[in-house]
Amino acid sequence: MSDTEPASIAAGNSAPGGRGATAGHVPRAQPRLGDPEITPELISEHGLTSEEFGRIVGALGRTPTFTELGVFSAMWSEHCGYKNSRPLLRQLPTRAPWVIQGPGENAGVIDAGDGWAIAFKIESHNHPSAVEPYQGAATGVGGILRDIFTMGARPIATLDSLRFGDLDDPRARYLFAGVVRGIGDYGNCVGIPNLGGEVHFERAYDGNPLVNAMAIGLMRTDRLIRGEARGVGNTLMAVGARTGRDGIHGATFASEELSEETEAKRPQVQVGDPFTEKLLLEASLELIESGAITGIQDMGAAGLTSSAAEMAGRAGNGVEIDVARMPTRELGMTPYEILLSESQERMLVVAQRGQEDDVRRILEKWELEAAVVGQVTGDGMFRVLEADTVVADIPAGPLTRGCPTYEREGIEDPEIAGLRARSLSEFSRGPGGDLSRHLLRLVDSPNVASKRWVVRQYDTTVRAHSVVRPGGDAGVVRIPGTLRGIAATTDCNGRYCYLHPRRGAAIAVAEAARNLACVGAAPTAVTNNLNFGNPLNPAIYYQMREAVLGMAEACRVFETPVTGGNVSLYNETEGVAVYPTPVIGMVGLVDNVERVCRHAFAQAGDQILLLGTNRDELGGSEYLSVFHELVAGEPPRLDLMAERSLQQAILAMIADGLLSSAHDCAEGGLACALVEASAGDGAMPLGIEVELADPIAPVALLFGESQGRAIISCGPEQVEPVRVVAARHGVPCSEIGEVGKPGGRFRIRAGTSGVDLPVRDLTDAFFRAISTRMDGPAEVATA
Amino acid sequence: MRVVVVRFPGSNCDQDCHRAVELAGGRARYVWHRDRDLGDPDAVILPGGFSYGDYLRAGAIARFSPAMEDVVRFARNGGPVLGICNGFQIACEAGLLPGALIRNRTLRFHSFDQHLRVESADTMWTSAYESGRVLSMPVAHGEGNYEADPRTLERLEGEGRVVFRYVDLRGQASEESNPNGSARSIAGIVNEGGNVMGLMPHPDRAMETVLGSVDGQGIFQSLATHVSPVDTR
Amino acid sequence: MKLQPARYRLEVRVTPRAGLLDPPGKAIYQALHALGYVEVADVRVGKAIALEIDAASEEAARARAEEMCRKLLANPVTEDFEIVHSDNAPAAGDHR
Amino acid sequence: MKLQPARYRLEVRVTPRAGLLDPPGKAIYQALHALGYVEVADVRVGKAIALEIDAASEEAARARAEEMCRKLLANPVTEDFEIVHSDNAPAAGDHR
Ligand SMILES: Nc1ncnc2c1ncn2[C@@H]1O[C@H](COP(=O)(O)OP(=O)(O)O)[C@@H](O)[C@H]1O
Ligand SMILES: [Mg+2]
Repeated sequence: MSDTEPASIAAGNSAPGGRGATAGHVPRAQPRLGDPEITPELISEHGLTSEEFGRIVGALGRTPTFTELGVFSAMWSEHCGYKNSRPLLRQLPTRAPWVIQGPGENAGVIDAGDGWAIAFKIESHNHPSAVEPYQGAATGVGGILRDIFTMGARPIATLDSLRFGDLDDPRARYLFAGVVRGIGDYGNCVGIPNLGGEVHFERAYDGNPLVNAMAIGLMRTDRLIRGEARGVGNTLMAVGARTGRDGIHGATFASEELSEETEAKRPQVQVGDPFTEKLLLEASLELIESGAITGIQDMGAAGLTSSAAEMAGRAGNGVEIDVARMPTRELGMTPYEILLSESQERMLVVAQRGQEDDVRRILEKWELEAAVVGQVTGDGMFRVLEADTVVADIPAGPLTRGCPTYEREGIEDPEIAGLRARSLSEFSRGPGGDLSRHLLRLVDSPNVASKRWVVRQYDTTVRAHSVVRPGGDAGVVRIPGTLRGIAATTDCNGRYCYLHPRRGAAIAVAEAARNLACVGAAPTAVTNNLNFGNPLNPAIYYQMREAVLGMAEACRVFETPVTGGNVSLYNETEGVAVYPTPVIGMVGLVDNVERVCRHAFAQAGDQILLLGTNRDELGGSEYLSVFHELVAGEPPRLDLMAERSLQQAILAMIADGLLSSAHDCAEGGLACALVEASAGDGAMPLGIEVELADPIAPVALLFGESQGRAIISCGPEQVEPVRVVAARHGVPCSEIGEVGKPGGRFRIRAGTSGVDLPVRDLTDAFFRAISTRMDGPAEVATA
Repeated sequence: MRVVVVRFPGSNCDQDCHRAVELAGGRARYVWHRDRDLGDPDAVILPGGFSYGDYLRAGAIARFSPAMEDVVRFARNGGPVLGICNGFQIACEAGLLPGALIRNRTLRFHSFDQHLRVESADTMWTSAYESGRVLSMPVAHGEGNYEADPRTLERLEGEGRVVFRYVDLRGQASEESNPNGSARSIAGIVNEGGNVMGLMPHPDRAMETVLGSVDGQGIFQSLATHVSPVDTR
Repeated sequence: MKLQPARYRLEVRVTPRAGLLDPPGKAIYQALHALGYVEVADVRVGKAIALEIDAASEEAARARAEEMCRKLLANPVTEDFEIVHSDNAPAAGDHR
Repeated sequence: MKLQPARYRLEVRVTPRAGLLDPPGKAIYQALHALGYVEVADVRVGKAIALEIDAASEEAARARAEEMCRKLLANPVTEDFEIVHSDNAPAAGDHR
């Protein structure tokens, strides 16, 4: 039998116990020998409620086979089915004239002008990383890269947003070291530069780290391809790596809380092979270019099942797959295993009928395999055969769209409301002690400190287009052959979101947009990763709902539509949830990469100005956490219109070439932002002489985290023009000081107290904080 | 100057090298490792990346690629061959250069801007620099720790074949300024004939001001001068 | 009487768990085939760790090595380990 | 008469040459000491490569494996190799 021949249809198999057919179709799926019996226990082990099971029986018109149960379980898991989040996600703005592809595809796509389009998306790998940090993180990067190149875009940058427990805890260090190494090894080998990200350390993430990876790709607009199974009679081909027993039920696994039992699920660990990924990347782009295929999708979470079902669902077609034709790595794999395997570096493509050999030829050039595994059908069924026995026969519509969604009740946890209401005046009153010592201690906090230890493990310059590398406010990568650039950042302060989810999420959007503005990029669109606990808990559902509403409102104001994202729920350990962490990944466009602005002070004699207003706000600050081990108070207020004006003012100043530097004020407040601007990349820290006149207690003035502020610097002759631009945008602008000499003194006067230190003392602490903590045994644990 | 950039499965700096050649006024062309036909180039570049994943040893498998036979022949006939990063590793594995590159001292992948000192401006790869000049360019590797037996090291030093050394901002070589543990802070060497050079740092990523450094230009300019002394463009 | 500790040489083998993908093994397998060694049916790549340990007895040395494997040398999620060999080694002084 | 080939399992060990740097070995040594295993006097880390080879005899399999080591598996500049073990393996079919 020729390999291009569609799998033979198992005719003549009558339906077992055929109890009324759906849509005139005769169900024929048969249980396999050795399949376990469908019991209530088995159903609940598959993460399905009895009500959901009832729906399945309704959709099939009969009891599912074991294989079918596995398929439904994966497709109706939170990860694939968005049961608890879909209604909320509808609140997000998704449209704008520049959005080419909104949510629902492998990645969002926006127009970048001149025939260029940008595909980008963020994805979580929290649970796999908790179990095996290195492989969990590595395969997370692999998955998000595939989401990009299956759109027809060449990946040009990655970002990573990470959360771990306290770095003083050896387990947190082990996870941190493994995750960073995993992200690095994978992206470095594929050859995609890292452009930025974030790392936060907080007890709330003990045992349940968050690993969110974002990727950005670039393509010509006309190369866009979708994950659709179009054209009845076209051929389904599996390309790339072979299928093994890796990660079976990863999608359901990702939708469960972590517990002692999770340890026992270890065989699910997926191992990444970045070399194969690199070949698959090149082969996929060549396939798309060749026109031999009409659709392509990663076999990611829930593997072949979700890729085949989703492709069928999007095109309104059916698919028929013969699992006996899937190239496997191990002998004796059952249909259940083949359908649910999450082996990495695999793709499902829809080849134009008759062009299967072209597909094969391209894959062969890249030393990869391609196998015909089925075809697109017109009957709307997701049908799976094992040689000539039908093992699953499910209407694709209910499978992909029939997953019940739940709008749950959300009630704020009164304890958190109490924390928010707590007065903080006792902490900000008075001179605040030795502010120099305080600042030294604060820049030594891993949350504030330089993330150089991380970034140095990532190739940030491969492809030779990285204009602004990680370490500043946002990364910038050039569009090859042009002067234009793409800027990107990820942001989220989990503490703010914990104390006030709606405002916290809005702040995440505002901070991301501000970060982009500071490099000179116009904020354009958003991808997001909703990391929350168990949504069945009303207090968690409340956080989700509020966060989504806050994100939606801010995205509307900044005109940054949400083009995609990911939901990761059940991030809990022993019943304790992580902080609500709606990570924002935002991209922006730069007109001329030669004019980008950086966060570091550039030269002695430049004037330092503050845009925005200092307020007496310590709520949710790093200062409170470090000095009082307290996460409490109102997070900083947010005035979205003022934010927008601030960002537009900064963009105008950069466009006019007025600025030497621009830097956002975030964790650690004004004082820490000044240290960061002084430190630069560490090669030549510059001193400063700053005087603050605000009538605010020094501690709050230096370490409060008021929003809507940026520190800019410029030559003395630019001060006036800068003031004019600020005034035009209605943005408060105050001259606060001057940049000093390399290695000079770092002075901030605030009323009668202040900071006065050699700048190198601060920058040494800033750069060494993480490496000092990491140079222990944990690091070689997985050498 | 007409330069062939060999692409191996897993090469990821092929485009960077291509662009670097063109920025230096040359013409670059890719040769897929299986196609082997180098044509008649003025020089060959083995680019960076992770050929075959570098799972066994960096460069170990790529060395057997069909194109490498032709590259070795080309080099033995005096043809200029430049191995950058993974290309350096491949050149060592293929015996075009002595020694080997093992895991970085820290066992970590390193990526940052590194200072280098030009140890010898007397090669066809470095004639555009002055000896002793301190350059800055990105390094990005996990296995860049250059090792060779003591006799080989002595020979390399004695014959002026250590071309680049890792140094600090002021040009001093020390333990601290040695990013990966390389013997004698060696960053780049040439073969006996001087026509094969391997280096771990990335001149291909240091060709444009907007990317932070133009210190890599000298290598490509030197090559251009060497291959067409009259028309240096 | 105090036992005189002796030096033992142990050889630990750490291998990827059965069923898990082994990218190095796969790459080597393919390279060997490309070189004409088509008789190679499988390749798995692990680590060979040679330890020199001062201990009161060979059993004691093995017991400690096992502990080290569990704690540091092998990743229990992805790797199996085995102490494949141990013997008395001439105490030649520390090498570090 | 044609000899019926059988499948042999061989264990190859590739180790860093004595006297040469062994960064993983050094790091593990330090980590073990940091964890309190101060009785560890030396650590060397190499590769354990398990091969399954179809050959007419065990000697033939060994001879081929040795060739593979010389050609590909070990770098003569920095590494030594040794075939530490070989035995008959049930031919279970190719795994790739
Ligand atoms: N995990 C990471 N990966 C890459 N870059 C990172 C990572 N964490 C932090 N960075 C970089 O370090 C810099 C500072 O990060 P952060 O403190 O979050 O800045 P900001 O407060 O301006 O968002 C940014 O350039 C960021 O991209
Ligand atoms: Mg941030």
